[in-house]
Amino acid sequence: MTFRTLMATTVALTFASQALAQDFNDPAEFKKQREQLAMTPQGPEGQPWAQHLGEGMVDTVKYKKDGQVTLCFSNAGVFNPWRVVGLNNLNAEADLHKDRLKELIVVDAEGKDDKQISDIEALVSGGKCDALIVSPNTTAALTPAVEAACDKLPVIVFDRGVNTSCPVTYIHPVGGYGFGITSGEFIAGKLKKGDNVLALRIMPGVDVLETRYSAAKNIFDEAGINVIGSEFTGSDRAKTKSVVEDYINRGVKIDAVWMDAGDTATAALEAFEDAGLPYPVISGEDQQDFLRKWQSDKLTAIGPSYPTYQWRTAVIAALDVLDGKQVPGPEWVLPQPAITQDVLADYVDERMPPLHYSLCGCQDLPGYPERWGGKK
Amino acid sequence: MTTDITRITPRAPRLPVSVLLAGLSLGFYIIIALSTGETAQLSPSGILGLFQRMVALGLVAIGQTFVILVGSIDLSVAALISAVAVLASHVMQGDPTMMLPAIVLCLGLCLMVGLINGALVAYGGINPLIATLGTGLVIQGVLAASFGMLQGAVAREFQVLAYGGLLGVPYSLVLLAALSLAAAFVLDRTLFGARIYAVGGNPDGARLAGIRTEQVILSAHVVASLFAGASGLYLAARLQSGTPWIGRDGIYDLESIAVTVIGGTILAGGKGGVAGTLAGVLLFASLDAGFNMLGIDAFLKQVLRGAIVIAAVAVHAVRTKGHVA
Amino acid sequence: MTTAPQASALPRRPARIALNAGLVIFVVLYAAIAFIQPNYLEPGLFMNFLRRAAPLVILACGQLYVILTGGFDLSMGAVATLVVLAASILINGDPETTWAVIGALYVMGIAVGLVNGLVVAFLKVPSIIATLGAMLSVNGLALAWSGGAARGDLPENFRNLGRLVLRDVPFVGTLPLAVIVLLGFVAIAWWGLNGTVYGKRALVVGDNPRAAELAGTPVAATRILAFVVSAVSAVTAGILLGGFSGVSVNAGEGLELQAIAACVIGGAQLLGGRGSVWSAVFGALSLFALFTLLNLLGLPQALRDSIQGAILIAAVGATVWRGRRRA
Amino acid sequence: MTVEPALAMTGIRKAFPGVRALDAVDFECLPGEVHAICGENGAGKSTLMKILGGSYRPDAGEIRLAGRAVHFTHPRQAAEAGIAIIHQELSLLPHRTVAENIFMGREIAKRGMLDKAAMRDRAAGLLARVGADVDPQTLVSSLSIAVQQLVEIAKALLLDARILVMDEPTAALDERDSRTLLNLVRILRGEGVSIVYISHRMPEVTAIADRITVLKDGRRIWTRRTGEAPVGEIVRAMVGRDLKDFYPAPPSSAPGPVLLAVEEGANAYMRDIAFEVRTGEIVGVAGLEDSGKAALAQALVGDAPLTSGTVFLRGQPLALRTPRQATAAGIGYLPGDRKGEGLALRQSVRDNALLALRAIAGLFTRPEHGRLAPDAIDEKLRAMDVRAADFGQEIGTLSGGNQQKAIIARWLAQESDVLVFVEPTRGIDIAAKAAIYETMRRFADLGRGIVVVSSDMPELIGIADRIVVMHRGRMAGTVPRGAQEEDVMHLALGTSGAPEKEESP
Repeated sequence: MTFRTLMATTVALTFASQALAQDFNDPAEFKKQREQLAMTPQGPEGQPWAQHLGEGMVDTVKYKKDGQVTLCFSNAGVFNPWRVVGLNNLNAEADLHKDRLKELIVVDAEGKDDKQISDIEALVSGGKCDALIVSPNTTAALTPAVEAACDKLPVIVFDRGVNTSCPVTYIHPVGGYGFGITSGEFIAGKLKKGDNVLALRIMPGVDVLETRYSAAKNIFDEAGINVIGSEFTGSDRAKTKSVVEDYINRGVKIDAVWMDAGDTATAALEAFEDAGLPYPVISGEDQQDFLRKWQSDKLTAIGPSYPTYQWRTAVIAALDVLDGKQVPGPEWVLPQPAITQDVLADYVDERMPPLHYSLCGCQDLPGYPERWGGKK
Repeated sequence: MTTDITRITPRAPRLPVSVLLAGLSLGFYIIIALSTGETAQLSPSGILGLFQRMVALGLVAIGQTFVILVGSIDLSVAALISAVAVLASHVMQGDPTMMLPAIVLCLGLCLMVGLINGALVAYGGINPLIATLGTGLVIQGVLAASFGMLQGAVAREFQVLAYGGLLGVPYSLVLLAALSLAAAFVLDRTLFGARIYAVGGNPDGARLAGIRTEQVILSAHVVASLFAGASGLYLAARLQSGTPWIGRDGIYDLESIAVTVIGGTILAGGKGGVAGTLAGVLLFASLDAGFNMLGIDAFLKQVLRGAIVIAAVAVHAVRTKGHVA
Repeated sequence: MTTAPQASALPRRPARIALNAGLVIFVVLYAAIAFIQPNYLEPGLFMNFLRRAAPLVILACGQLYVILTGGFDLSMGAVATLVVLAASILINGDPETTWAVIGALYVMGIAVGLVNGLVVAFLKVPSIIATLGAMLSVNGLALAWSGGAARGDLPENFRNLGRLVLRDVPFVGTLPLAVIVLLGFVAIAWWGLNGTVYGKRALVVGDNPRAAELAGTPVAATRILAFVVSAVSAVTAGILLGGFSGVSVNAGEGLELQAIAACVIGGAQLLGGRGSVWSAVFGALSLFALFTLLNLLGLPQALRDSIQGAILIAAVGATVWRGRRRA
Repeated sequence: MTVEPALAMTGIRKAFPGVRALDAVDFECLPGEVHAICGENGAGKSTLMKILGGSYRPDAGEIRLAGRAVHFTHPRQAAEAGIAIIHQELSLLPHRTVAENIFMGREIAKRGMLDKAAMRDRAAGLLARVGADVDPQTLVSSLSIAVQQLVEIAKALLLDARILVMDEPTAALDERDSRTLLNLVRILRGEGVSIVYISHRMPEVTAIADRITVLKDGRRIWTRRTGEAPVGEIVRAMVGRDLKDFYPAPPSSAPGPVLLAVEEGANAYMRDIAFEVRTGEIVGVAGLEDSGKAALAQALVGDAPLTSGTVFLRGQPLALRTPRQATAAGIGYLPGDRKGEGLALRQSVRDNALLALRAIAGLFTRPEHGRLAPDAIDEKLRAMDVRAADFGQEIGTLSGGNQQKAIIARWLAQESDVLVFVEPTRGIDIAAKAAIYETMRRFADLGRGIVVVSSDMPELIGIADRIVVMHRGRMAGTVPRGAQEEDVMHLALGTSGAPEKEESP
């Protein structure tokens, strides 16, 4: 019975499937992001959240509004540490503008597209908002709601995009391919042809993560490096460690570990420690725990980033729009630096909690470091 | 399990759970809106927005009500919702002419899942929690594994279901209302409804009365799956394209059970109805909207919601005589 | 059944059958693992297997207490998450405080268990709903407290509980500390059910609470204690999980359903009245062996869910089928 | 025989694994006849009726209805063929209305749509016919057991059944309600309905039946006209031997000191209760269904405690708020609903017998030691003559009599001084009945006190040293051993001439 269930479901699901898979391996986009990584950003020196890559600017005079304003923010949720740091950034940035800001209304969709659509509708119909910031839970799902909101007020979208050009601007760092290029090239540079790399990923089917992997995979393939496995960890440390242990137990030599997100990087490294093996070359992210371990255990590592400072940019952009200033657009591409051995020491901060994202651009914001859970 | 032979039960006329619960929910919403100055949320569009929050959960919960009434339960609805949403967007690929085939195919899938669930429970004698947890896992797994090949988006025309409306009333609400009324009608006025209450209330008695209890349980599972399918289709229309996680992220399995029980349907079966369930859904929608207006932090919200679920069930469960496990 | 004396001639030993079911499935699955990768037969890897299975086995033992009394505990995963987050925040890298904090964690767990038990026993809320509410609340509490991400660090002595491996131990070679904790917990869980009258009371309460009550059994206390044991197991599992891999906000996600599935695979009956510690232990080991096997087979991650679901149905289906054949 | 039998079952065989339940049984019932089936539990009565009702399929044999052979595979087909079975255990839906219950499974519907008004009307008619004065819209959960039984019969009448099987229909009814029911049976017989009547209550059987068939061990012993079958003959055929001393002899000595006493007891169901049990005494409690007799038992065991008044045990005031306190104080309870309230069916015989001891023992008491040891409890079970292949087997597989004896062993092990029996022999066959009466007497003679609450009047008169009669929540009077049924009934019905001041409790 159950076997039949499985078969039948599979058949039903693949029935009529003309295999028109969504393409996470877009050479044009890959190329574009590779170029963007190499660009020199424009804008104030040392403030990457206010910088942008490329030329385009959009005029916003029609949105100009005097006096105190209310910003509304529809958040997809705070279901991972990245978003926790980001939300703190956003709130702290808002605190910088107390004179201009009457209120910042934040509603949380708890990771549910359906709820976020309702949330946006309620914010728009509530009539309090002068501008709307949206961090969409998924791209396609939020498109109609954002389109409807665009008719009523200026909308700024960041992190994930929407399939419409109606928002004033869409703020995002270089992107997933960029992340994969940075980490992939680093590992490819450290390994020889024929060496093994283990890919640890959070979950399948998520656009921003799939592109990271496809970029890295392209580079590994080009360099003749074996990807011995691509495993999903669900961001779970225990699972990450177990998966790595399983690979170690199989007796295959793992020369490098590539990760599409660094929140469980230290767990992966622990598996090597517990097995009494030397650390592999590893790509993580800009989390404190990883950076500290990198520093103390002298890893061969890189920390590409998907910087959380974009949450600051969203507020800056919204206020600029209400001031009628020009803002980068229709896409505001932020620089996407990576942490390398050379700059590692600048980013390690013992006061901060383990999963604090170092590229938060928040050191100068009010409430640092306590607001981000750090010790004074 | 009460058998005190001499029980004399004085029955004071009480308001039905559904009316009470719906009143409380709306009261909560209105008070919050007034006290936070969000009076715009009390405008017709604000209220419609509140009701719109009910649609997805409401549709699943109606189906869940059927299975709980018959003494079973369905934990596979969340996975099925995802499957339907993914399948609908994949088959349509934005092409309006594929709308009908997609809907038919999706409902066909639901029919099949419902039949399997029902067969495992009614004929296989497998505890429904385990059976449907199992089928849910199977669906979830197949879905996640094959999602790479199942991308797509629904047709623009199909999204009218979620975004269009008639005289300002969204079609989705019309759909929810119509299906609710239909479900209530079925339960209250049809042979099938009477059989559901009979099988849920006393399976042995129902069997001896000549009811083919297995068929009734099976049918209830099919109904639940079809309603989950309706919810999946609605979500596909609203979200444009389905992902394998929308059901799980929406916690539609546990939430649909929670609202059904909050609405006064007893887990043992045989007592309850759609009105109560919808009132439970309204409670959840009001909490969502109210907490937003209050600006309560997402985590605290979760704490409160948990407490409210317990309290809402305790209010009518505490009068239960005998034991509950 | 009309003719009792003859029918009763068939010997019936459900407890032993339950034991065998779980054990047999485990042995078969582990044999399959060893076939694919023979070094799993080495003591070291077997110990490592046990170490990693330890949290699930412990959770299953706790869950079993509740299942025996006829209920469910859906809150245990959330409690485990709370424990990991609370430990990191409270200890905050100071090894001096570890033991005091572990004490505090157990107090927290017991409090959650008490609330679950009281809500079920006195407010008469079905446990599936009561513990669902508790799951939401406890999870929310844990996240609200930590701010949604891991904070603080776990010191070495705390981590060791889940991580330390004693080397050069006679007979087994290596012995992870977690396995000692596991054996200790299973021993206590076994003692609770077989060394005290509690186990039999729990079975009767799960079978027929009314009859139990009329014979003088403290039904409410029996129920509440089951939820407390379940919560204590969640705390223990949480400590091991935190020790094994460190702090994360999703440490306990989904473990409640795995624990229930484990008990069921091992032969415990949902809604009470049947089952033993061995159902939980071998059920959990079987489930974990299954996960390991699927990993080794290198199946797509997602399909592993499917196979787990199918096995769950098959295991229960087999029990039902066996029961029907006997009847 | 000139009349074509409405029902003829010939050569019915049915075997279960290891058991031959029915062995070539013949049975027939004429139109307008009440044909009683007597037999001990396990004799095959229920199996025969389940075959008739379509729940079981026979291995061999033939069923003819009015001469036409039928084969049922589902209860539905039997129902459609005009066979209605009123089961011992009520099969009603507590949360549904009377009308909905009557029409369960046979709703009046057009193209799937219910015709509620029609069902209400017909339900009202049927209820009137069975003499039940209830609104069809009432919820069943608010009805008394007796009225629920009438609803069951109305359900059967709905089908216009030609064959009506009544399995222990009066088991849950008191004397008055039983009489009403028997009258109803006579009326139905007059209408030409064939009635198969199963009962353990001999007086009832001889009063109502036209013919009697006795089954034993799956075989038919004989079928006779009622006039040719004196009770003694029936019992001998059922049991296979003479049961002369059905009730034990009265005690030789007078009862001892007061063991348990209630003064001015009252709660929601009764008031002004002054009740005592002495050592060596069996006190019967009689009364109609809602007289408060069951409430008295529940109060004595702390299940539905008194809200005012005092309970004394051996002269000492006793807190009696929960069953646990009662158990600890040495008061044991044998509920009337054995399966629902007495037994944990999936646990072993031994576990069920150990229930009270384990319940009261300290939590950390080691099981299987001392009084909790298997040997110790096996001894008690053997002393009670509980018949089981293995005391480790599930108690659900035992007969009612053995189950009841195991429960008695439970209290014997707990060394209870007072045993409160409710309907001690409901659904228990004659031989086991005698054994249970015997045990009760022996317990009393050992210095214990016994309270027996029962609706079975001959039973009370046969076993009790004294019968307390309840009426409308009060004690209407006490009758000594040797009283007549009529005396008890007068008190129970409130027609004894005793002044009654208040209209309702």
